[in-house]
Amino acid sequence: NANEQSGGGGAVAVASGGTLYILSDTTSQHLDPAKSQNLAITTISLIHRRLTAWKTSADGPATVVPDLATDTGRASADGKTWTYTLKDGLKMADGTPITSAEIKYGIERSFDSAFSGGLGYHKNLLAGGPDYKGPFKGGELASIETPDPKTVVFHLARPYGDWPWIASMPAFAPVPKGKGTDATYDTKPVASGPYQVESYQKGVQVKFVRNPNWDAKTDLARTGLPDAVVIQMGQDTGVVAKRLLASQGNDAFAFGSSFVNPAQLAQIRTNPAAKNQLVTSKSGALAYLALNTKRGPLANPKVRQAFQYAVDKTAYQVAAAGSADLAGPIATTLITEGIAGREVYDLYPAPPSGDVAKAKQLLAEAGFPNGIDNLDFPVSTANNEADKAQAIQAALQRAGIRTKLRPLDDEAWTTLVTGNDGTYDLTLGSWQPDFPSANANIEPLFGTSEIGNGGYNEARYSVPEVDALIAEAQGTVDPAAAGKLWAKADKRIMQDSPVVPLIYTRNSFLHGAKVGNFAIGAFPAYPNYLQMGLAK
Amino acid sequence: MSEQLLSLRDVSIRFGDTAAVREVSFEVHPGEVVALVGESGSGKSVTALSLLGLLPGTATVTGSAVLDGRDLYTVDGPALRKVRGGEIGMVFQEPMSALNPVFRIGTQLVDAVRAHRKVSRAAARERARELLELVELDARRVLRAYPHELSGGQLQRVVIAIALIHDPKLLIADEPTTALDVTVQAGILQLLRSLRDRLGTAILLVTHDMGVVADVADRVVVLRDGQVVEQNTAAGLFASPQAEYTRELLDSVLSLGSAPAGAVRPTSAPLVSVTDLAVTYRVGGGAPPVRAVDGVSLTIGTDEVLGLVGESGSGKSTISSVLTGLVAPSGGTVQVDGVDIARASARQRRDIRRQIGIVFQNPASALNPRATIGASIAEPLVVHGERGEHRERVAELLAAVRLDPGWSGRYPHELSGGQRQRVGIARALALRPRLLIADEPTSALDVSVQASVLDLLADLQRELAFACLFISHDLAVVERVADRVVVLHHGKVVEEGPVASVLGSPREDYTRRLVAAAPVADPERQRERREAWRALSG
Amino acid sequence: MNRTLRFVGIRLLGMLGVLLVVSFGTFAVFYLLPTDPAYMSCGKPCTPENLALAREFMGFDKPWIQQYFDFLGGIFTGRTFGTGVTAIVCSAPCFGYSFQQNEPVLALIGDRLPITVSLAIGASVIWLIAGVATGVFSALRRGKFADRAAMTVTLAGVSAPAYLVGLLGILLFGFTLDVVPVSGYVTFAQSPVDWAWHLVLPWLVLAFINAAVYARLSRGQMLEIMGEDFIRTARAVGLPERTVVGKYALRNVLLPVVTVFAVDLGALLGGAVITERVFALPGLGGLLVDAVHQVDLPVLMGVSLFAAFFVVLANFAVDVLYGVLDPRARLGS
Amino acid sequence: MSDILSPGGAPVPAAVPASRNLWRALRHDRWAQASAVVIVLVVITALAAPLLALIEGQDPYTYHTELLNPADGTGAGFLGGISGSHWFGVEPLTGRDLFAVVAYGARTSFLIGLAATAVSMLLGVLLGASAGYVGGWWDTVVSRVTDVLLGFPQLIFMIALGAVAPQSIPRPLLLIAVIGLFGWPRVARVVRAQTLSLRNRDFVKAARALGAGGAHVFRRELLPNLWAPVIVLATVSIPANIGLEAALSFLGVGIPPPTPSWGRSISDAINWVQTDPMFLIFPGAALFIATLAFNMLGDGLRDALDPKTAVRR
Ligand SMILES: Nc1ncnc2c1ncn2[C@@H]1O[C@H](COP(=O)(O)OP(=O)(O)OP(=O)(O)O)[C@@H](O)[C@H]1O
Ligand SMILES: Nc1ncnc2c1ncn2[C@@H]1O[C@H](COP(=O)(O)OP(=O)(O)OP(=O)(O)O)[C@@H](O)[C@H]1O
Ligand SMILES: [Mg+2]
Ligand SMILES: [Mg+2]
Repeated sequence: NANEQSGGGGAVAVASGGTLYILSDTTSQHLDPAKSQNLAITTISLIHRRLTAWKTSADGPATVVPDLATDTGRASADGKTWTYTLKDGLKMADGTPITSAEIKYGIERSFDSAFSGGLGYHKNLLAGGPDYKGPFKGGELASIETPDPKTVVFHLARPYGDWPWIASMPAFAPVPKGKGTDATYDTKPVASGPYQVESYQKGVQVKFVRNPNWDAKTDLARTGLPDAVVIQMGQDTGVVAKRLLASQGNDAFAFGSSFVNPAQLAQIRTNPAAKNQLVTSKSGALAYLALNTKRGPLANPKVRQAFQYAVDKTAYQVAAAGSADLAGPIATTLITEGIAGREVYDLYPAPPSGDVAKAKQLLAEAGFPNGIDNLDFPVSTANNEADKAQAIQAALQRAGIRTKLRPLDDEAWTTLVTGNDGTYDLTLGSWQPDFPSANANIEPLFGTSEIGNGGYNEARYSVPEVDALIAEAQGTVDPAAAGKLWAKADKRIMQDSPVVPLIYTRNSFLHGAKVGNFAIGAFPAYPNYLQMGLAK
Repeated sequence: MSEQLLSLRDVSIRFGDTAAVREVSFEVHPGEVVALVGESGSGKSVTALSLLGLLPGTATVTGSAVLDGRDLYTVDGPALRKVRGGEIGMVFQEPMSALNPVFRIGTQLVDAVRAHRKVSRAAARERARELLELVELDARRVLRAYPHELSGGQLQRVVIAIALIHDPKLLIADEPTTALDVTVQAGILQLLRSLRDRLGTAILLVTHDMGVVADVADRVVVLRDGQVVEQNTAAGLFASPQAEYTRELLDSVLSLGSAPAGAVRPTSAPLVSVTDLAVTYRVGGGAPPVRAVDGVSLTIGTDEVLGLVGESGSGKSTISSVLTGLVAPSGGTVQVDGVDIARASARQRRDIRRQIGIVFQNPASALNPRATIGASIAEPLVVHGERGEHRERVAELLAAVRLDPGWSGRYPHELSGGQRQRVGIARALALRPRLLIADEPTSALDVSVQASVLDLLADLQRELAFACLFISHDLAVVERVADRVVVLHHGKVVEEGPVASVLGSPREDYTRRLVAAAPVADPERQRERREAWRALSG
Repeated sequence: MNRTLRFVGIRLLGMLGVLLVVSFGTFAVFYLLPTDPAYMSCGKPCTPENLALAREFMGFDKPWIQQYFDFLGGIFTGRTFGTGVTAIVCSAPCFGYSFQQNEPVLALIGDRLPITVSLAIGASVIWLIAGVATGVFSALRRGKFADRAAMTVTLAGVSAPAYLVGLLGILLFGFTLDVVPVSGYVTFAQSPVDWAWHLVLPWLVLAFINAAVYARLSRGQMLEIMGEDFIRTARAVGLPERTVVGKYALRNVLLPVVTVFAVDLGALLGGAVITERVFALPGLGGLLVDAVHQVDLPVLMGVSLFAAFFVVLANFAVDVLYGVLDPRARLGS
Repeated sequence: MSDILSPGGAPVPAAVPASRNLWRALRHDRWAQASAVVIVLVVITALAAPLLALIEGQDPYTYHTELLNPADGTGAGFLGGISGSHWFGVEPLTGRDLFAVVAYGARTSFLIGLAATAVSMLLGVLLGASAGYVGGWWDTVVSRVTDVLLGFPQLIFMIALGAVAPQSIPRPLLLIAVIGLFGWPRVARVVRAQTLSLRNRDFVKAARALGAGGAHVFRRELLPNLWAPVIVLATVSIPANIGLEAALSFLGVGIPPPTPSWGRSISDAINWVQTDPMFLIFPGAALFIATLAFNMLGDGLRDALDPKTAVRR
């Protein structure tokens, strides 16, 4: 079962020291906090601390914990002002004390168009953010106040209950004032975490070594066990899997940062020794079939509901990872597992392989007794999406829904589905929230503002009632109350059936035989880089 | 005589079901010159090739050929390699395709020297130079030249030089002088003789030139249709030929001064007029350009046969190439039927070409190796859109040049040198040309076939009254066919006039030497002539 | 001499023309792509305002023709992106600046070129020699078992996907036999031995994949040539078979072989995507593919131009070589 | 004239016309015959794929997840699920019948592989030969165009095309055009080089001196002497083009799934080489055998076209 898998890394007794190797398939790694889209538990968090951090655990939702700040933020009653106090004695790698000024400068810097590209949720939330041009051209941002070196106050444009999560994002890392005026900061930033950059060879590797100014006692999120971390870039995933399984030499101290593909999973499954090196998350991103609510027959909710019954989620699971077990549990809701406030429900109960009769019946009721022809089904060719789409296509075919697959290069596909034209009928999507809140699950996929212009509302779903619900939930500071509202929105959306939730995709990772504390929490479905240690 | 050097016993060679050579036996003794004569296609070249194991894989050889106690047909690879070039030197019949087109002559000679002698490159080059000079070539230039930059006769001498490199015990020379003008030929024959005298080299000489036979041969083997019809001493053969075929052969021999002095025809309006023609070839590697033709003017009347004779490399083929538009002149004008070739439109050029028939000097390379000879002969018909059944016309042409019409499906490599040459003639005649350019058209033909072909030409000439540029080094042939003759030397015209007067009573020194050098098919007379020629050339 | 100079001059002009056409074509095709180059630098979430800012900063807000001329101009005069302290200066010759990688394109290419060149030269030499040798060997044993076997092996190379060959090579030589390193690159300057040692497997893989054309071309040509009269002459002279085949025949075989070689080598110098990937060699191929996927126009332009330059250069080289290999093929004759 | 018709000796048997010789020569070449049989078999398989699948009782589209090993998604049972009803077993992850997939795949792959090769050969030979023969400005134009095409970043072109080409253009046509377009320059360069050497040969000059036009010289003189490299390039590029189809379908230019193709099956199967080798072996062997057959047939053809190779009767 899933627990046994996620515990895979626990068998190794870890100690301080050694070099951890991260084998990455990408060829570049942004280290500039303003440019990074890393989750708070992966690479750049090894070198950058922020106001808050994430604490992941194997069996509960991820929680936000204080990092540089003494708490996760104190909100005003209206939820528009958030105040943070910094811990004592914090210093950056170059000796700069970490004060409110460094935090403020770091955030301001992220507004400059020379350093764009990172996670920028704060840019629209901070009052005056949308018009601010960064510290080099726009002076200071008034909505960030630093009354004293220890205090940072944020003034938001609207109430926002999830601000503590926002404060964990890369842009909230400190940057010594006046530093980082040019692009080289991306390869040699000033560190605040357990490590600092020793060398950065473009496209080849990055090496982190200890930051002497980091104090473990102030850090709840990082253990900083290995002496050094090396990221080897541009690695082929297939070769990485072979190397990790062989665990020769340094490869024993390595792990792969990308998902293990189905064929490799099949191989590992049949190899008992290798099983200890495979760690699979309990759940993960929501994989869904988006139905373009603006197009032809799909504009009819009844037709869309027929899809809920027509799909074969088992076939999808198999296509995704070879077995239901590895692929991830079947999804019926929009909010993913591991997120506080999630409620489980199923509006369209059917066997995992679908209920074709019901689907046909719904179609007939909607006026399509002979099914629907020629639905345009673009799909990205990355991540085996085309294989999964074929499983969906074959399943839909059973109910008389005939689709035409249109495989596209990933970028072209992204442009199509996030573009303004919306010339497609259905597509496969997958959504991993950027922070562990239902907010990050619902709003980006179903908010009216997220249609086109690069937004991920692939169903082009626009219902004023839902938009209102989203705004209300976002403005609620009390997490429990907000959670209730999000659950309500979840159900409300599913009634309209703009997407068919398929599964919560499990991610599988391989690590070398001597990597320990390789744990994947309930959210996000990635190993926590900050906790890993190596066996002696 | 002493022990034989080479002895062939019952040698038969077959290509599939056809026998090219049938039970041939003869011997060659050390220091002896044996001439192998016979009809074109009678198996002379094939026999010669078999001795070095150079026949294509499609041939089967039976019998034995013993050289110094070893059967050449059964010796192993390394031993055969020793024989090749080392003990037996071979001069190939068609020199123009015998050399590797992508290497300089020098390279090929040096490699040949070093094939059997471990000497330095420089020493090998020295030896190569020496040999080239021996065959009367400008060694400095020739060493650096690529084969396509040399004339037919020059190449032939290169091939001879290669065969002589290692002072072989036996020299097999397959038509070694076909492309040489008589003066050079005389020099080469002199060289062969001295080789035999100095080194005791035996020579197996394949030739159809009875004059040459008379000049150098000790003994003669006559081949016909793959069989030996007569073996005789040279003197005996000429004095009293035994076989019927030999007699036929000797009867067909033309000799200088024997042609009936035809009435000098009134010169008709010129079809071709060449004025101040100059051709310069650029050669690679920074060498000075070659001035092949240097201010030549000549005309050919509409029904006139103009003989073009001259030293090897004097620019004869170049002139014919200019007439056919393959080489652009660097000076002067060429008019064919009133049209300046250099300024002709594409249409005019095509019209002109339709009226020209060409026999190329090198029949082997002028035929597409991938086309059957039937297709090659029909090509002019196809090109100029002649309608109707070409097969019949092809058969007719084949028959006219004494080839079996059934051979139209054969490929060039399946023919003998003389047969290929006749294919070339047939092709040139296919369109009933108004101008025939024939570059050494009969050089590879035995005298009897040559006689037929010359008859054919004469018949056609009478019938169609075409103009003809007839290039040949065989003065007797020229005398027979040509109305007028032009003598070329170093790219310049040295003498020109009616055949009878130029060849009968030459005015210029060069022409006189030329006439004196022409061999006659009579050992006695030839010996006298040789002496005379020696005296003339000093 | 004069003629040669003229020939070279004309060719250089032609080369320049080709590079212009390639760069212009690349630019034009790039703008056919549905993707917005600024999107990658927009951040998440990508609001239209942020996108507009990114576009402006990167210069993608101008009409594309003007961008093209800016690009050309940059080669001679250099370029500056943005203003003030954060401005990015790309000094001449500026083949663009990659905002994704924070580096001038020329520097990026400079980093990767040695790797690509090492890979390409080594592999191509191996496949040329092995391919031609196999072809010649096959031709000499035409129809025999050895011929069929050699041809089957080389054909396995063309039929098999590069990725598979690479992976199997790694499994066999890297893990099972454990004789060569499976990834990484050591510069020649650091250690020539290690350099070669790290590249041996990729070389062999590439060679195996590419050798078939060479083997088959040389086999076919060899069979044609061996029937020529001049081969007979070479034998009659008593040259050892080694020389007859290896020199007299081979030279005549090489014309089509070097032509294909130039095409392949030119292409390979533009990067061998899959092999680079499998062996984690950061070469130009990977750079180009990343550029395509990250919609990184400057890098795309730069690498394309370099790749095209190699192609043109290689083709130019063989055109000159033709005259040496076969004097009859001399140009202009 | 008839009196001079007296070829001495026994009459020599007449040779057979060239075209008939070709078949005869091929008839004597057992390897070529076997290859031809293989190719015909594959073509029949392609044409009769629906029928064959019907006989087997399967089709290449239906998912049979129940036939998969629930643990890892490979075909359950012997060698990837080979059985009486699934002759080649089933595809991992989908359970689709592998025999049907391979049989149907032959359609796509053969169509693309052959047609694209034909297009690039045709263009390459025509343009290459004309450039080499005519020379001058035409040579310059053709050569520079080949340079441009060879130097052009094809990847981005394909992606743009995949995204921009209207869905109404049949994909096979698009593919053939694209592969043909980028395939001919290589052929053209080789043919041009050979032509440069051939055009100064005496027999070509002879034809020219006869007044033969370019078309005639090309057809009768050049082409027969160009076969050797052309056949090699053609037969070797068939598998390459089949592989290219798969790569292009990844970029959105190829035949979209689920239409089976060998190239795609093979590229999918690479990852499974250790766990379910049969998935690679069947389509891989199909492609390899077809490749081998084309090349062996090509060799046979070359031999048959080379008059020096065999004794002709
Ligand atoms: N490769 C071959 N295949 C088939 N037949 C051939 C081949 N080579 C030669 N022959 C035939 O063998 C016979 C003898 O040819 P060979 O070349 O020995 O003649 P030859 O006596 O040298 O004639 P010529 O004086 O014309 O050169 C000819 O009829 C020729 O057609
Ligand atoms: N392509 C070429 N490049 C350089 N020199 C050449 C070329 N062709 C011919 N020559 C030279 O030009 C001169 C004349 O050659 P040509 O072939 O016209 O002689 P020829 O009179 O026909 O001699 P032969 O009787 O020996 O055939 C020779 O010295 C020859 O070496
Ligand atoms: Mg002969
Ligand atoms: Mg001549």
